[in-house]
Amino acid sequence: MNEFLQFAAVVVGIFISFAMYTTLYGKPNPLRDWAEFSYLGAATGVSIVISLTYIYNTAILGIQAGDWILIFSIIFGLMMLFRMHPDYSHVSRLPLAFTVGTGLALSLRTQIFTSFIIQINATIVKLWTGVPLEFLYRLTIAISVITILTFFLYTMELSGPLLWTSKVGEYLMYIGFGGIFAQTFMGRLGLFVGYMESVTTPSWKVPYTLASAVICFIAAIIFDRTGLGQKLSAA
Amino acid sequence: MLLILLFALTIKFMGQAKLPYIRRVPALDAIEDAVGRSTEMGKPVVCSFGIGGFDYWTVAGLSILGYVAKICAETDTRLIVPTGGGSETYITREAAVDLVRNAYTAAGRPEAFNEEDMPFLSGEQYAYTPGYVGILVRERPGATVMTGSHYSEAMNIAEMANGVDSITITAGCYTSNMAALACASDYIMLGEEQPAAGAYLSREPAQMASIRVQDIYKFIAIGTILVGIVLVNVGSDIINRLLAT
Amino acid sequence: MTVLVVSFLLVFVPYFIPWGPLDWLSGKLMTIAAVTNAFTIVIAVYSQFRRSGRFIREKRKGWAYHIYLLVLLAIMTLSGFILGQHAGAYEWLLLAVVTPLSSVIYGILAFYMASAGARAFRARSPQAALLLVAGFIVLLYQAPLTGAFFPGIEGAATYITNTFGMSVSRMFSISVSIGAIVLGVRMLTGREVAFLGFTEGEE
Amino acid sequence: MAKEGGIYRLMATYDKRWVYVVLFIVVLGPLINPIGMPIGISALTKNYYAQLNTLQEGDIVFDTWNMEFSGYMELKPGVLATHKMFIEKGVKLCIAFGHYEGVALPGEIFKQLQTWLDRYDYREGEDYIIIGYVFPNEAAVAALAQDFHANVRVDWKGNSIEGTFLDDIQNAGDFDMISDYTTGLATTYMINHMVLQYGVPMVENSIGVSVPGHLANLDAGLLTALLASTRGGAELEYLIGSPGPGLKSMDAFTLGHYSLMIFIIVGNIGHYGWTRRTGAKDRTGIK
Repeated sequence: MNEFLQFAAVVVGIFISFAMYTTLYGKPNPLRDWAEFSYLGAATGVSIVISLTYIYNTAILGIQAGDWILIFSIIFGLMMLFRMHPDYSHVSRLPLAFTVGTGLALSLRTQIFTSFIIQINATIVKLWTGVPLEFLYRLTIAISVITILTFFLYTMELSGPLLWTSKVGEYLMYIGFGGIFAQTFMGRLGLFVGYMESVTTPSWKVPYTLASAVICFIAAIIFDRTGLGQKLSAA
Repeated sequence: MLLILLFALTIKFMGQAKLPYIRRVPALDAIEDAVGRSTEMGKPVVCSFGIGGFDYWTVAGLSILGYVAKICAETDTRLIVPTGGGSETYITREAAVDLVRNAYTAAGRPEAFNEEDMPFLSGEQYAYTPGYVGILVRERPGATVMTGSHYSEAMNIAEMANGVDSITITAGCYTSNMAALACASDYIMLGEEQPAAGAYLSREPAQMASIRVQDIYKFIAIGTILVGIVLVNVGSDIINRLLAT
Repeated sequence: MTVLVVSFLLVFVPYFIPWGPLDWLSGKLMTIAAVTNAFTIVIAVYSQFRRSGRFIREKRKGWAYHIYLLVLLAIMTLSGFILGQHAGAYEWLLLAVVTPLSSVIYGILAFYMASAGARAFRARSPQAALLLVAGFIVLLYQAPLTGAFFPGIEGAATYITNTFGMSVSRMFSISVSIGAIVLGVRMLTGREVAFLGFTEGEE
Repeated sequence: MAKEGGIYRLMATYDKRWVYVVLFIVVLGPLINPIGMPIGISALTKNYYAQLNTLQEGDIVFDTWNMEFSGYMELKPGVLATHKMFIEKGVKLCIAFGHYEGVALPGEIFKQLQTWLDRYDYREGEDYIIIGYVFPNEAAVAALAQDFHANVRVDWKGNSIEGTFLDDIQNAGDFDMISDYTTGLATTYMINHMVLQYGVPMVENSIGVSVPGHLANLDAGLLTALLASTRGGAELEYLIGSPGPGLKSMDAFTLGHYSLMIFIIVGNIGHYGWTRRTGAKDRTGIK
């Protein structure tokens, strides 16, 4: 790809990004919809190409390499397509059942170990290891997990000790949420900062970035004030 | 071994599926009020059931969608159901369409059902998200009920819904999401609350039974942890070894 | 239905009974399933086309956007196949449209989190107060500058995240897996088949 | 602000779009002209650094880029710093994508690493092989873990992978380490089908959102190390003594956090000054 095209890609990318940021203004406007539809079109195109390439690399090449059994994958896949026609949609049930079955098996056969047993197992630890801080940690975890679990019991009236533990659980859960919210915010901020970092380095991008930001911001306001946004937006 | 045991137990419990008592989740009342509000204001209701395949959350989300559809059909409120967002959603979509259509038929107004209001916003999560947000911005719904397995797009939707002053009722399906959604939305169904609500609404034996079974397992889990901790601290790691097998 | 159960067992059992041929078979089945899934994209695209088509035919508001959409889609696909994925319009659009926008849509969450937090972190009830305090400490710790001045904050913050925070996520992963197991059994015992489109209910 | 309630009311009920404006400014500002505030190093990152140091020359690492381009924006510092360590140690990398946008990544990443590639003469095909987008769904991950070569025949450009260091790989168990950079795509599947089944040590490079979940995994021993978000990346850059995008964006990071905290404080003042007195209702799920 030659210099100019790359440059163009960068600039368009920056502009379309800020067009998308005008979503934050919370009013319909064509810039945003343009960005939305561009993404919809392009992204769908990508996933078509990717899926078919995957089919080719895995199945077709596989069959050529003598993995005859893979022929089924093609057959099932084609049967899948019958969904599109209401009268023949029943044809797709076989592959559907097949994929659901395998998927189920895959998730179940490990689900139990990763999430359920291992997590429980990790909670069962020697509380007192001689290190006070360690003790604090482990004790808190044990208590929290148990109490919070009781908060999520549904088929019985919460009363007596259960009521008490579930209340405690609820409070502990909110402490947890506080922490988790903060971590999540860090993550999201990280994404945003990271992206902004990439549109401000190398420094020649800066003017384009600032320009697009200003243009889109003003445009959003104008579209809103003049009511043009409502008129020109999609749907 | 342990696994087989689990399965046997589950099936057994499922067998004796006498309708158990299920706690009513507060957010449910909120849903009714919210839909009622948007009916008065003559605004549409947006209700989505997630972008997952037929996982745990989606099934619950669909039950809730069915409930919302029922109210909307009865009160003649426009219901918009954005679908898509994942490679598996085209199956769930079919189910959802049937669900909503049935709801309208049951309410005796099949003509009011309009599949146009269940747009398929591509199988791409990040194409689905702006599509969804676009709907919120353009239609300015009076209520937004976001259930099922929504992932990182959930915050976009919740916060934007709040921005267009629609009552926002969400259900988180993983931890970090929930913490954020709890802040963003007017009412939230925290994790397990969602399936419970789904079961409560659908009154479907299978679902209610499974909530029951899950509670039993939670008790088992709690018990195991308690016993385990006690044992470990008197110096026997029998439980750990048992679980490790 | 039977297919479902059989394919389930074929993949599920080998995990516990390591026996050559069975392993091989389950491996192959997985690959087949993976490929079969890849086909579903066609259906997704088809329904997209149908929707846009309707818009354009009936000249509905914003139909022009849909034409644009389809054109873009066509360019993308053709170029992707003819010129390959590392050249031409495909690569250009990937760089100019897809990658930036996916970053934006993801990164825009920072704003939503901020406004939501600013709105929600108000000490209006015991729960909210706890949320506020915990959140504030962790935020304080996460600002890299703070760490340089009061290293002490790390203790408090990690205590919150590594105990309460972790218990919450652990609790959820426990209960979710329970849910998944139960749902799985429910499907296998044929209580969810209605959802899978076996509506006529033969099998 | 002549309105009844005055400043307090404003503090309680300001238009949230102001938050957005401020956030834009505090982030773009320092990026365009950096301030260079100091940072502290967390225990997590120290552990991550130690884990990577256990690798020997010639070890084969399964290097899974489970991120969209968006995720890369956040993980960038960690990704670059980690790969600098790999290249320096002469570790062999088998690179896989967890998302179709992956095809855009190598160009970007290796452009950033160019100087290091040249310095250690690190070549595609000999030292690292990119097998492309191989994780469309869980089934694919499981299949690949079970029988590598049945599922991967060519690299991302279509060249056969016969006769490379990948010949030593039969199943996931033959990797010396999995180094994952995740926005949460195939990671869970990998933990299920590679770590649990074959016991490969796995170091994780996670976006902040998934950090809580992965902390639980770390604690449960499913992961051996965790690098958290841009912050972690910056700290790693600091540890390997090669400043990069991470350290640069730390100012924006600090200010971003502080600005949110200020908004929270303002909100609370407003809450006591106005909302509580008038019994007006804040719109949030936390009652």
